[in-house]
Amino acid sequence: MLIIRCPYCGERPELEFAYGGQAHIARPLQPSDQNDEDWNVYLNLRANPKGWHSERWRHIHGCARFFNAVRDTRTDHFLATYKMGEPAPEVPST
Amino acid sequence: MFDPDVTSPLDDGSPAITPVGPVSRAIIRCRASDIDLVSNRIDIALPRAACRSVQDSGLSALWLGPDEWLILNATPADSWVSELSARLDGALCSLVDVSHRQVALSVHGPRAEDILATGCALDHSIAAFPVGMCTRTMFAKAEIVLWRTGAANFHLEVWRSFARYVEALLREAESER
Amino acid sequence: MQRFSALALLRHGLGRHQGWKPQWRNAAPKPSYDAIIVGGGGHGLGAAYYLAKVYGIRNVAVVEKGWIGGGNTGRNTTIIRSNYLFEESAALYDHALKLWEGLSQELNYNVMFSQRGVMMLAHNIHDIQVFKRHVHANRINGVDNEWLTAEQAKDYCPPLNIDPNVRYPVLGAALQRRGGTARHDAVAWGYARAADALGVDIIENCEVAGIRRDMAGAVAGVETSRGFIASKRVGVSAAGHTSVVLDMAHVRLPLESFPLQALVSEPVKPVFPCVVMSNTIHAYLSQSDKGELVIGAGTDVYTSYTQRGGLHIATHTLEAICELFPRFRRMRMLRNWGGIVDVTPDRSPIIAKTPVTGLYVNCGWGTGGFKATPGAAHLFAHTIARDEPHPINAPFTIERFRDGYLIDEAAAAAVAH
Amino acid sequence: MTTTLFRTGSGGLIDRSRPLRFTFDGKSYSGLQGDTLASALLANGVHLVGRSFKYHRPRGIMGIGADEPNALVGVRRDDARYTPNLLATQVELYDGLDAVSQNRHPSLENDRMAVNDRLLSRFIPAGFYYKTFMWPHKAWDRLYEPRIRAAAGLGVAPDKPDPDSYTQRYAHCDVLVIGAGPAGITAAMEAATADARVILCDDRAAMGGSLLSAASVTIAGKDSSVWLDESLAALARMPNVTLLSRTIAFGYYPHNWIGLTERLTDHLAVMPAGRPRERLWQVRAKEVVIAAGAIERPLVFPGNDRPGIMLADAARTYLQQYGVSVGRRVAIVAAHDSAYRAAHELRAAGIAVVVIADIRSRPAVANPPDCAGTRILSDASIEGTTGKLRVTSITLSAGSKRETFACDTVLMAGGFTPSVHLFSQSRGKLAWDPELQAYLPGQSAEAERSAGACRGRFALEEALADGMEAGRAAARSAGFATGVEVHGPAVTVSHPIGEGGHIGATSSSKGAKDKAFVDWQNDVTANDILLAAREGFISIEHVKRYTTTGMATDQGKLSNINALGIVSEATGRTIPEIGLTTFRAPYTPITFGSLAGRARGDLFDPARVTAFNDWAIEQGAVFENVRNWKRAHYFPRPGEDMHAAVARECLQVRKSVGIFDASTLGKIEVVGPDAAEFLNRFYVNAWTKLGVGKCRYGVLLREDGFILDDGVVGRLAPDRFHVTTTTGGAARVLNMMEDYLQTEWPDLRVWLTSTTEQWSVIAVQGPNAREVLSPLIEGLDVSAEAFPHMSIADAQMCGVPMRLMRVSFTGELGFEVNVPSGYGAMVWQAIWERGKLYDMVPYGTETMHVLRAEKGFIIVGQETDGTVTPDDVGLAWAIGKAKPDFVGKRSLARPALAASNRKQLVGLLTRNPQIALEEGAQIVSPSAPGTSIGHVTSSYHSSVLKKSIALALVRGGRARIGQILHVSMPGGSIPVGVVAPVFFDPEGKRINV
Ligand SMILES: Cc1cc2nc3c(=O)[nH]c(=O)nc-3n(C[C@H](O)[C@H](O)[C@H](O)COP(=O)(O)OP(=O)(O)OC[C@H]3O[C@@H](n4cnc5c(N)ncnc54)[C@H](O)[C@@H]3O)c2cc1C
Ligand SMILES: NC(=O)c1ccc[n+]([C@@H]2O[C@H](COP(=O)([O-])OP(=O)(O)OC[C@H]3O[C@@H](n4cnc5c(N)ncnc54)[C@H](O)[C@@H]3O)[C@@H](O)[C@H]2O)c1
Ligand SMILES: Cc1cc2nc3c(=O)[nH]c(=O)nc-3n(C[C@H](O)[C@H](O)[C@H](O)COP(=O)(O)O)c2cc1C
Ligand SMILES: [Zn+2]
Repeated sequence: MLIIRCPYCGERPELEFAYGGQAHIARPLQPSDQNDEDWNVYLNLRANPKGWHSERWRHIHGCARFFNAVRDTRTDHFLATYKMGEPAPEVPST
Repeated sequence: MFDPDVTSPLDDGSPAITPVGPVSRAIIRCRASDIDLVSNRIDIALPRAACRSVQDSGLSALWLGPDEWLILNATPADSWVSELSARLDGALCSLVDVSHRQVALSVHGPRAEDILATGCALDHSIAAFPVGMCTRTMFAKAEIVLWRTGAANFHLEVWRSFARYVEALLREAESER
Repeated sequence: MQRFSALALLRHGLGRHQGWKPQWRNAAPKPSYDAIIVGGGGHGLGAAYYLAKVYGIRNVAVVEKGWIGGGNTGRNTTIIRSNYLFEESAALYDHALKLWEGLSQELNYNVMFSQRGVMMLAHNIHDIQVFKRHVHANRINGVDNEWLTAEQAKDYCPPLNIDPNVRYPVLGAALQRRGGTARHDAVAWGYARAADALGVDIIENCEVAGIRRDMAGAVAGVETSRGFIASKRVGVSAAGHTSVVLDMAHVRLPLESFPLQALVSEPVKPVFPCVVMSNTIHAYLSQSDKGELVIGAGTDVYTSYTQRGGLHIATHTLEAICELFPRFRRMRMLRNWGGIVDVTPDRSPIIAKTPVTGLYVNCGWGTGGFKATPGAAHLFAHTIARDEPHPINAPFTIERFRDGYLIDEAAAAAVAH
Repeated sequence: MTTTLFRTGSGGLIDRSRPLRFTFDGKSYSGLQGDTLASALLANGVHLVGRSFKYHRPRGIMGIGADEPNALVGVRRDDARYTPNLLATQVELYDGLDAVSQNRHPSLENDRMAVNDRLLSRFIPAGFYYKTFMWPHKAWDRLYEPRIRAAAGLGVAPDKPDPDSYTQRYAHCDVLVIGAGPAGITAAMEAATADARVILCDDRAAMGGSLLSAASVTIAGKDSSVWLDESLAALARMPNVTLLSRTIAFGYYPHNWIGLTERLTDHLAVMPAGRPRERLWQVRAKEVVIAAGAIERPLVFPGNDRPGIMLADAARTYLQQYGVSVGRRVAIVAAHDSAYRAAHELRAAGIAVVVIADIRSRPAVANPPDCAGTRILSDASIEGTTGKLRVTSITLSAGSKRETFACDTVLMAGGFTPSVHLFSQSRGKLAWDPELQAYLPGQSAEAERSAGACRGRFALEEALADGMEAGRAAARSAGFATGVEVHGPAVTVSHPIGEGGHIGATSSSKGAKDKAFVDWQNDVTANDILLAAREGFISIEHVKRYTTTGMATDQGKLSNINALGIVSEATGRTIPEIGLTTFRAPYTPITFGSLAGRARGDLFDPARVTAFNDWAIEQGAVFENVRNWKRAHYFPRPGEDMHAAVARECLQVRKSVGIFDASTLGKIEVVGPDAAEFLNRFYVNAWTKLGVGKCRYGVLLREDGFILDDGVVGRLAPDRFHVTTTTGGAARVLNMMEDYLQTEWPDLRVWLTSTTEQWSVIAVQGPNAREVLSPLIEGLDVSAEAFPHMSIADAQMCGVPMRLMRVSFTGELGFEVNVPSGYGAMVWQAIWERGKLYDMVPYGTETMHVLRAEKGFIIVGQETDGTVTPDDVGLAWAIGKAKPDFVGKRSLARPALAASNRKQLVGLLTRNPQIALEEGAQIVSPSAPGTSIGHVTSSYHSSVLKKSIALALVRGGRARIGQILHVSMPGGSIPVGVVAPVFFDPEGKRINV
């Protein structure tokens, strides 16, 4: 059970959260202008790094907010969690 | 006309776990920039601090999220939310009556923290969960709102259809030796 | 290859077993190969075996970053079945199931394929509808699968609790009698030994760290922790690590890697005759030949390479097991581990060419690729050898995600494994 | 009562005034309060307690705790409470305890399967089963496998549902200390003194760890037992300390989340009412101190598994803690100085120590305890042992001399292995200490530190000081100020624990005739490991899996390190080069029950019921589970089956009126000035023009273009919508809405509130629906003109607020009455009473399904399955054509979704109207009977139409209307006519009245 720091509520057990996949993927403003290839990238292609990963979580059974996090997928340790709209923190090079 | 005899899914209660009588409830949602205006109109200051509550002349405002509050009215009336709604006319916010969406239980007494710890993963010690703190969280497989109203007093709100489940688990915890 | 048999055991027994040779050579990498398989799991080792055996390409290396069979092949609940809904999937998994049926003899290695039957429990009306749809679809596709009433299910699996008054009563079940389990380790070792005997080099402790491309962009070989190895054909069969390996060739696949857990109980005398799966309440269970109850749990919700998972996932599974089998409540969990499963958007695998010439991929098996091992390995070998897919794996492309030709078993049925 | 011959006259922590009776394999014995089953058996001279897994060799008690590999027993408390595979060393004795040995037939003394050992064992080495049983092919299933299975397994699984209950709790602390030996106790004390919230847990019944067996030791000038009692009492007095004995830390999970199980009743003769059997603790600790001690190591030599051969420090502990002498004539084989301490203490209790055979040239410490009078051999080689059911002699050689010593016990002192299991589970990196010849905790991965013997601080004085330091450091890291540094208490010991140790097989194992065991429980010998290496299994992970060493219930606590040593020697690599196998939870096996906890029966998963549940039960409704909800499926009258009940319900709804509980539908109130724009972007439909007071059927797609959900959306005000979803989709849709609002369109001023449970929903459907309802409605004209189909309004009913929707899923005139849930039962009753005038029937979900199928309305999840687009099911009309975008729109243009040969929804009619198709049945064209072109999604017998009807998805279906297709069934195929998917009132006349 991960302990996740909600930027609003503080540290809470994973039970209260829903995972939201890779962060910082904006839905195209005009989807109909996208060709199949680009739309595929938006729809299906997600980073799957072994290392630092920017991802979304939602404190669904808490304040209900989505927020972003940077987690190391090798250890599950979080570098940071931050509110939607805030800039992503500098990610260590390794 | 509010009929206080409305059926509650909850049982009569036990030493540490008792149902809380009828309450009127509303959810208010608005942006941070409109909190003051909304607060003025409804006569209670919506708390801005995360997981904190405010109580004022029979009303309680519980912070559920940065744009969401649960307002409880201990003197229930069917018309209350529509009256509030009239007062909020023109304000940028959402007000929705949820009086019947959920029911409330009180968990109290010296074992209250222990009983809650059987199903809720939060730290209920007074330092970590002081009087006045409130939050949505999980109790076993049900979502609840947990609000500490006194050192040995918790007010627990749960959606109606989950109430029997939560109550039964709490009772079982209470009866454990 | 030294033949394995009861007689050989007898003979070597008299010689105090001093005469046994290594089951596969501890090969060092040669400078170049006709084909390289990245990943020494069942799928990779099998692909090398079929390349040599069926397609005559024997100058092959399997490079494995750790020890062979140490990936998901060595950590799965070994459920084998082929009663999938769509004809594309049914063809794929039944191809594998047919190969399983002769695999021990083919490899001269007892992989303990045990056709004890796989039973999937229906707990609500929706389940019944879905399973019956499977039974009908399977029949048309020539795959065995039958509907059982709750009583018939209990006859087949006596420990099952079919009390109608439980929270999620058993309303019936779909049974594939040809389904079952196999010994996971033996699959890796059996393929390794047979491939080795045909000349394949199995190179352990050799991590691929880069994919070299020639001027034209085609594959030229792999950079490894044991140096560069040249080959114009590289097949990647790296399961949870596929994204990491394909990144080296700048190929992006729609994959995410999640922790998936399993656990075993202490060994007990035979008590559980078949495989039981309950998708609705998230439990699956069988008993191994050694006596442990082998239990699969769910994936965690977040991507991770930690090869473990949260305690709440395991407890959730055991709640379901105890509810279905109240007598197992006093049994004890002996060991709990995790694997890393790579999942595609439609939860079906990819066995295909990639946009890079000479680079092939077999991945996306998620929570259910052990059962496909011989079939997928064979089809992957075919794809590499012929530079084009076999008709059975032709639908399992990368492009289907772009074009929408999904093979979405999970969406259609909410069933996995 | 038999006398307990091997109990010493005094000493130990047992209560000599409280004798207890127990039985083992049906024979009665007597023990004392404070005994374990193992100590009580030993006190009665019983060493033989089990048979080994594969060879069925007689086996005795080897250790004293969690590391025991041999003494696995079944304990039967009563008919329903049987537990297999318990360690006798952990089972606390209670009066009446009934234990049985396992894996033997017919008896422990006489086990038929022992032929495995005598005759077969040379032909069944490690991994033999991979090499044989392949011919003839068929024999595997029928012959070989059943035999292998019958031979495998240890105990017998319980055959009755477990009557005990289990509980769980979460806990939070600043410092969790695992292990209450000297290091753990001082750590807890230091952290607690700094005001940290401390939990101290220990696996055993009594806290104290190695101090419980200390002899002639003083700490801070007091006898160690006095120091221990005072320390524990002081801890118990502190309000910020929780002491948990009988509590094993079994798993170290990420972010300092630790799993503990506490045994609450297994040690009691009479179980108190209301007390669960076990409690699972899930502890979230700011800091963890691991003080789990060390595990003694056995020696690998030929014949090292006979009953009576055990660990030396265990024997010493049986003596000091339980007052039990493990034998009369003891031989000690040694690679560690602790042998001399054991010899000394045993001799002091009057036990004859006939020989100490040290495989080293001399003890490591200069002054080993005085053992004058005992033969001491150095550079000894252990040649073998004899004895059928108990060791009777040991043969040793030193130099050229070979000597056999008669004995009834052999003790092994192979050294100590620090218990790094939990540290390693936390993903801390182990470091090989060449000096200590042990893996020790290195770099931590969590907020954690180790102290005492588990990090190689073996001497008591060191362990105490190390614990203090760890406790202080942990408290500091958790944010507490610690006082001035004080040193650990002064300690005097009569004998230091000493040094030394051996890893791997001893020299005599090679080529010996008798087996030299490495893993006692799984019968893995030194030769098996050498065989594995010979066959190319040189990775330690392969060795483990090929030989199964370390895979038994003890998880190699005694064996792993020796296996490593043997592989090291066989492959010429050093131990750190080889590495270790992975430590995994649980540290010792833990019950499924404790993990499942209270989630059983009704509490397994919340059963959600509506306000009308009690009423429906009274009416005899049969229920179905839909997700967590209980929904009334149908309302049979006496003598009716489902078919009859549904036929009647359907007819009556179409003829007069029916009442239906629709409360489980999801409801979301969407509020804000941009609400219509939001819905435009979210649903496929166009919403801008929907007038206030009007409803519309909405379809929701996933971003990949497939149907996710549907429902009716009503506009209550320009800025307020009442959105309904499917029962199963409620949470999913709300979550998806929030996702788009919060992350894609934060500019939209829209807020969502779930009102699913605010409203009870009573659907009243049928030609008489208006007649039933209108007298109860206040403040709303519900005439056809004033309140046409697809209207919505707030009004009152029976004096309470009501939100009325005129909608119909049946094709009849229909209303959905939404009232606050607390009033639901009252309003329902009022409608029910009034409905009696019209013979109103209650109907359930099955009738609802039939009625809607007659009308060709789809059910998401039945007609759709996650691979279906709006056009596939004839809902293309719902799409707002002028909208530039909505969720899923772009994906609909992808080649596969726009293809012409997709499956489309059609109706099917069987030629024989009495034959109802089976849902899920496959559809084929008569010209190609082997290829499925679709399937039946819904099929019912319609009592209204007096024929069976079906909906189906068929490839190119709409173009096939009018054709005959076949539905393939096991007994042959059924011809069906393809028709439009509306069977009843296609013009919708009945709705618009
Ligand atoms: C807990 C669990 C339960 C499961 N249960 C079932 C089940 O019941 N039935 C079923 O059919 N399936 C099941 N599965 C899925 C199944 O295990 C896998 O789909 C299957 O084993 C995959 O085999 P593989 O050979 O493709 O992958 P693996 O066995 O994982 O082999 C991939 C190999 O690639 C190696 N590798 C990775 N990166 C590199 C690199 N850079 N260089 C060199 N080598 C590399 C890895 O070390 C690994 O050995 C389960 C999986 C898990 C985790
Ligand atoms: N095997 C031995 O008995 C042994 C070996 C070396 C040293 N010593 C002595 O031990 C002392 C060192 O003290 P120490 O405090 O480090 O160790 P300790 O052995 O005295 O105490 C460790 C305690 O931790 C408990 N424990 C272990 N794993 C546990 C788990 N997962 N969950 C809960 N409890 C668990 C054990 O039951 C034991 O009570 C010295 O006096 C030294 O002489 C004993
Ligand atoms: C089908 C199956 C059965 C297993 N049975 C046992 C067992 O009886 N004892 C055991 O210790 N481990 C057993 N394991 C687990 C392995 O020890 C190990 O945990 C697993 O292969 C994952 O490797 P790892 O834990 O080293 O990462 C089994 C694994 C599988 C896949
Ligand atoms: Zn929050």
